[in-house]
Amino acid sequence: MSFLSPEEWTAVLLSLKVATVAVAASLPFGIGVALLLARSRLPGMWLLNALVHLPLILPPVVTGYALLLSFGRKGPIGGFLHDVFGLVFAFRWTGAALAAAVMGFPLMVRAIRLAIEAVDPKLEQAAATLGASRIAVFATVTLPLILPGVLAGAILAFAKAMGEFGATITFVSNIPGQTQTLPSAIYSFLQIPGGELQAARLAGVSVVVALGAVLISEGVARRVAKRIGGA
Amino acid sequence: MSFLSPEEWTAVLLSLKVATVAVAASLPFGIGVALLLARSRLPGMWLLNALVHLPLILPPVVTGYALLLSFGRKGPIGGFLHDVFGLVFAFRWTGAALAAAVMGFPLMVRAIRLAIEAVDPKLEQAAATLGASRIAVFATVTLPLILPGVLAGAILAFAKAMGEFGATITFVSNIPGQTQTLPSAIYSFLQIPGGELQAARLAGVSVVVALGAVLISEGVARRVAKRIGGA
Amino acid sequence: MMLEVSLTHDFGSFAVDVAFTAPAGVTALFGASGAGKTTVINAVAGLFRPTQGRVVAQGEVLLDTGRGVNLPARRRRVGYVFQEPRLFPHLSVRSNLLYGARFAPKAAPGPGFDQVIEMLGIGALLERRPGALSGGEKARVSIGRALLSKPRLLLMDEPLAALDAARREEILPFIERLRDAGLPVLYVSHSIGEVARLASTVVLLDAGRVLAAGPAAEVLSDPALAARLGGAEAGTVLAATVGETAPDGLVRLDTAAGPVWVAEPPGAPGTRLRLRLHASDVILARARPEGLSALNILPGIVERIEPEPGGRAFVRLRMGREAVLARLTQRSVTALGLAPGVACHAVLKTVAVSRDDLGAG
Amino acid sequence: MMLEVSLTHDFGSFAVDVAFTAPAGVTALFGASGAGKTTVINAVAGLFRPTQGRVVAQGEVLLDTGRGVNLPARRRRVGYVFQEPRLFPHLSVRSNLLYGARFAPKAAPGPGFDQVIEMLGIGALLERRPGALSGGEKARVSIGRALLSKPRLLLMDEPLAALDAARREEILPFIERLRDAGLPVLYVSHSIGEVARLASTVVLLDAGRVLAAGPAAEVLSDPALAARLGGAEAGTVLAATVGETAPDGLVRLDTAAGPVWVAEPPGAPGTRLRLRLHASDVILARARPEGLSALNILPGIVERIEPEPGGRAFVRLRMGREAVLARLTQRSVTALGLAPGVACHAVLKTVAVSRDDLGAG
Amino acid sequence: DPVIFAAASMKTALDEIATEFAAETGTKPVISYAGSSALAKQIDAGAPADMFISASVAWMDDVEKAGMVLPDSRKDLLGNTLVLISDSEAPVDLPKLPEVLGDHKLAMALVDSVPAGQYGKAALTFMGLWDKVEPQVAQADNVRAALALVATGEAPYGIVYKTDAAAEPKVHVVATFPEGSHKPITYPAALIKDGPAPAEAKAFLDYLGTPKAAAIFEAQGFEVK
Ligand SMILES: Nc1ncnc2c1ncn2[C@@H]1O[C@H](COP(=O)(O)OP(=O)(O)OP(=O)(O)O)[C@@H](O)[C@H]1O
Ligand SMILES: Nc1ncnc2c1ncn2[C@@H]1O[C@H](COP(=O)(O)OP(=O)(O)OP(=O)(O)O)[C@@H](O)[C@H]1O
Ligand SMILES: [Mg+2]
Ligand SMILES: [Mg+2]
Repeated sequence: MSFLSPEEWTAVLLSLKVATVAVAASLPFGIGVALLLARSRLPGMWLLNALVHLPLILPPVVTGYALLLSFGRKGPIGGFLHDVFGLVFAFRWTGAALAAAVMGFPLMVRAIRLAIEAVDPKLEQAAATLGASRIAVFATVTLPLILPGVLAGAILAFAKAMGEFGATITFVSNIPGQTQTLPSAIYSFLQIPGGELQAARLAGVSVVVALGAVLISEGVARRVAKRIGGA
Repeated sequence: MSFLSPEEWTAVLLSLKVATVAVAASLPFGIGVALLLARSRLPGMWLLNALVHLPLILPPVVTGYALLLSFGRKGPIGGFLHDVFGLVFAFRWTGAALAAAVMGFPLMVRAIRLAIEAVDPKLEQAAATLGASRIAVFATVTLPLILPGVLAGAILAFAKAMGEFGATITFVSNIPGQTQTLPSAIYSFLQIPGGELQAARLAGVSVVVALGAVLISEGVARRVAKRIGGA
Repeated sequence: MMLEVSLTHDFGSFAVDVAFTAPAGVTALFGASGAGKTTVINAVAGLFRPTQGRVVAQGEVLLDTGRGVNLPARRRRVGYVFQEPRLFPHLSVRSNLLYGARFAPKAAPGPGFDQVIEMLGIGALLERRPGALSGGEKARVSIGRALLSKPRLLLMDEPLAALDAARREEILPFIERLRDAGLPVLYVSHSIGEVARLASTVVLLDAGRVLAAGPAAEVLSDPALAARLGGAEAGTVLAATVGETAPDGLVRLDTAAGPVWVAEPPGAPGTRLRLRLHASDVILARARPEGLSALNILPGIVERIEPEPGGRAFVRLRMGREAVLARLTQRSVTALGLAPGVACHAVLKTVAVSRDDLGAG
Repeated sequence: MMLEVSLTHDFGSFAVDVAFTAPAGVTALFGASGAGKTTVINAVAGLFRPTQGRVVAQGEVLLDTGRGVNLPARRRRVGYVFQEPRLFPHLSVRSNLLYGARFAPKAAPGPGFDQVIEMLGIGALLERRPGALSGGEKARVSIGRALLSKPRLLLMDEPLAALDAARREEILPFIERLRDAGLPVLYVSHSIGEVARLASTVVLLDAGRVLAAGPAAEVLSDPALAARLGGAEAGTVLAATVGETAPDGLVRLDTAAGPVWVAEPPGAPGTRLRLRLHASDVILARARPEGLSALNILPGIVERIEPEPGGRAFVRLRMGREAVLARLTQRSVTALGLAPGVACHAVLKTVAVSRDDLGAG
Repeated sequence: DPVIFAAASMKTALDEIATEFAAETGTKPVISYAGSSALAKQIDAGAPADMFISASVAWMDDVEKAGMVLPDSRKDLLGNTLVLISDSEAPVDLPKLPEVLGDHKLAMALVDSVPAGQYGKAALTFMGLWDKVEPQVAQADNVRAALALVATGEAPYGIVYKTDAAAEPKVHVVATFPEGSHKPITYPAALIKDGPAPAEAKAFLDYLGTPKAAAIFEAQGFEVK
């Protein structure tokens, strides 16, 4: 694609990678947290709920800065993860994925939670009388039934990840080939005189790529929903 | 509250106003668009779907810039609205609300749509056999049944509106008392060396206010859901 | 014709091809599970659009795929009691019941709220949500909801299946009264008793096709169909008029076949009734038997003998205008020397006529 | 005791206070709509935790609120046929049916897949989703799903309510066989016929309380309860052994009350059966009647006469070890001069004994 | 390859210089453009950067105070000029700005936190105009956004850097703020400790001082110091 410079091409691929990894890695947590929020009667749930909403409520820059302070090389969590697991987020694409995952998490959790709350507990009871353990009930009844919600959550988070910029650039900077995602690249162009056209061009690419992914997943979700609906 | 300067206090109130108006004004559209996306078989629906996702996929600055170009005083829509209805968005809190509404729209629509897709069409059929028109079916059956989803969507959009910054400042800039919302104020502090503490203080305020609102609406939503569930 | 239904549709794994017409009164759809009863009712209600079909109710064309007519469900004004209750979960029982009334024309006739909740015994449930009701309670509320929508046509898909006999006994006369007030009813049931009692017309469905359709008395007393209806359930329906009440409380019903004494209070003298005689309840004797507890002994002439597998036979006894079906063993047929033209007596216990067997005429 | 249930709970608008024990076999829960049957079953299944309660099945304590025992539903291994089908909408019929099998111990006994789908007639539906099934088809799949989970206890809440007589006739013997193989069954039904045929124990519920509980023969032939069970349905259950088959196909059943000829093929000679005689089907005569199509004439002595409203009476006839209940008009009681100690004959038509009245012993 | 953290407004010039540098030396600097504040915080948090070019003296001071700057490597690289822009061409006499403005908006970057805004506020204060125009100031989060407000006609006037104004055909420089009215606009650059490629970074910093680089900077409107 000569329409894009090699550097931009890299940014496109990186964005896709970051968004995909962010969604894939956060999905299990998203489902787990949604389950807890929808079902658990433990007293601390409101706190978890609050925590999940934070990235939505705070300006992205703040979230990015908080990530930098905690997951940075010198941060408490970042230092620990680095020393113990050799995991480094700071200024790596993994960090961009982390930022994207965090920013998309409230959206993902909310969609999944909504779906969980809509599941008819009578079906889960039926599964229990048939001998299914809690885990089996979840895997064979709840999960398939909330699949449209899980997909919706994943789509939202993916779209968000493709557009995330504030937290990412604050956390992992804007290093071409490393952490420069499409939105960061767009931002760069918007910061220079006469960069608007370039920015618009990249925005167009972003729209095509991200929307393509979103619309395709929509199609999948629709088919899944239909399959469950019967016929 | 002497903890906050009068100017900051204004920003807090403004943020609440902007977020509330943004959610309230966009909710009918959100429900309408969600209905179309969930139910309509018209060929152009994928385009509407794409459009709704745009603010999520594009960096907020781009969205803000797009709003400026279209809803600005000289923009095609902005000019029309101004000439015909006397509606002005530029540099007004209404513009901040518009930006917040646009940014929260994908989240709102998705939650509502998910809820609509979960409604049992058999209940709507039953209402139809009892003589209810389409509108009556919607008002008396569909809407009450999707209320948890509508509330979830509203909560998401509200939280997003409380945190929205990129599109808002690009579109209506930062005029204390008019368009300076909490996130703008927080951002300002982060731009000066040593401003972190002040930023953290305001972020704390934002978290308390926004989370308070979110958790209260959650409680309401839970009660609604319970009421529908029976007992 | 009050109701004219024809439809063809192919579900892939199942094809429907049904056509029947029915006069005023209750039309019963009878057939095994999966025969297509609900499919037909859905087409009448406007919830299912068959590939080809035509539905005319009381002269109004509700559906005519050929002419592109398809009245939406909301305009058909049918009161549909669904096979599963389908109550609105977010509304109280009261709001569920009143749901249809506000959409009905104010002047439309229909039973009153108090009357309906009284008859259904749901007065104590009005403020509850459907989620807190038992299965039978849901079914009753669902019946009430349909009745209170002031329908022009009542569609009932096994409305009493979840109810006990006593409750059924309270609802059936109500449906009879609605029928007698001129409300056409399309009624699905697996109970021949209910069908015999309510239906003027019976449509027998089998695997998506009409096996038999016609006046209830004819279809139900057809010896050839008896086995399919469940031999044990076969029987005849006699037109009867309530006569005198004896001092001991028994009531005489006058039929063309002779008087029948029953113990159930069937209404004021002169009331016209439908009396169902189970073929299995009828005993035959050549000579008029004496000293039996059975009070009803009707003379007749053997008209036709239809052998049945299992050493049994259906014997049709002609009694003037009417005919009575008896189900006996072949051994008795031989022992009594029964053959067409032979005179004999049908013996019937008074108590064998239960409330269930007396329908308003 | 196979099953021991006691529970008290207050729903606010409704209170349950139930206690009963039942031996092996089928225990029928009988009662009007809203009596609390489903509530009791849910407590046994572990889906409802009463304020106070104790459930012991086959010696295992499933619930004991006093001792804080509450085995979760998944460990109770009950096969629960819910009142509404509750099929998994996202799974094919086949997967629904096989759902429970994978969680059951491999060695556990239970009917085979082919046998069950054959018996339920759902072979053609296996690849469909529940959404594309008729009401009765769903009900059948739901029965199959419970049976195939290899339960130690079967809970059936009106399992046959949505089915036609023919299909019911195919399923009942299957449940009888399971019962006879030692599977305890808690069975809710509004049909006395089903209850009389299947149940060894009947628990009669009314408004959340136990009205009567005990052996089926006793509860069902109790003249005092007859009205509550629906007078038309009252009757006696006799223990019978299959005897010779006559050349005309009729089969003699030997009972302590005397031989009863029936037309239904009840099994090989020597098979032990339960024979239900409807009180309304029994005719009494002082002298042994001759020339009647009714083949069964059993001598007995009037034991007790219980008047019933509507000019009727229940007469209990003692016949050796057994007793037979007859329902007559008071007029006949007077005309025949019936009184305790009077000898008379019970006349019963062979065809009055339908397949429905013969249960495996 | 050396990693350069540079203020976003320098992208055009710096990209060009980096390309030249790569052609000459074979080393391609990797440049991360973001706001000076974000970059400074990242460096403080241990970012793997070799060099920092800040649009603000304050943020370079911050990094230096944090001990991240390689001693003696800091130098003032560039300067810029503050101008008043408008969507019309008519020149404006700065002291008359409040009257010219009327009740219209004056677009600026955030006056308390973003350098261009701070310089602008200082200049207006120096000229005794701030109090009069303050209610009319619409603050954008950066200079480019302020420029966009003027370019789209939302605000008739704005205060931006000369470098920004030069590239936008829809706006015209209608006045230039006098040199003494605000602190000199300076873009300091410095090498950062513990970077991945210190030698190459040093070479690039030196290269930025060459006439070739200076020509590119000047073509963008910067003043080379
Ligand atoms: N959550 C609840 N709150 C209040 N009342 C309840 C609740 N659940 C059940 N009930 C009431 O308890 C009573 C018994 O209910 P249950 O479902 O056990 O009846 P049932 O005997 O199974 O009746 P049916 O034959 O109609 O299914 C009913 O009157 C019902 O309304
Ligand atoms: N969407 C569908 N796809 C395939 N088959 C269907 C579909 N809907 C219904 N059927 C089949 O059509 C047949 C008739 O269904 P219908 O619901 O009319 O039966 P019914 O007579 O009401 O039976 P029941 O007494 O069990 O309720 C059934 O065999 C059913 O499986
Ligand atoms: Mg049906
Ligand atoms: Mg029940």
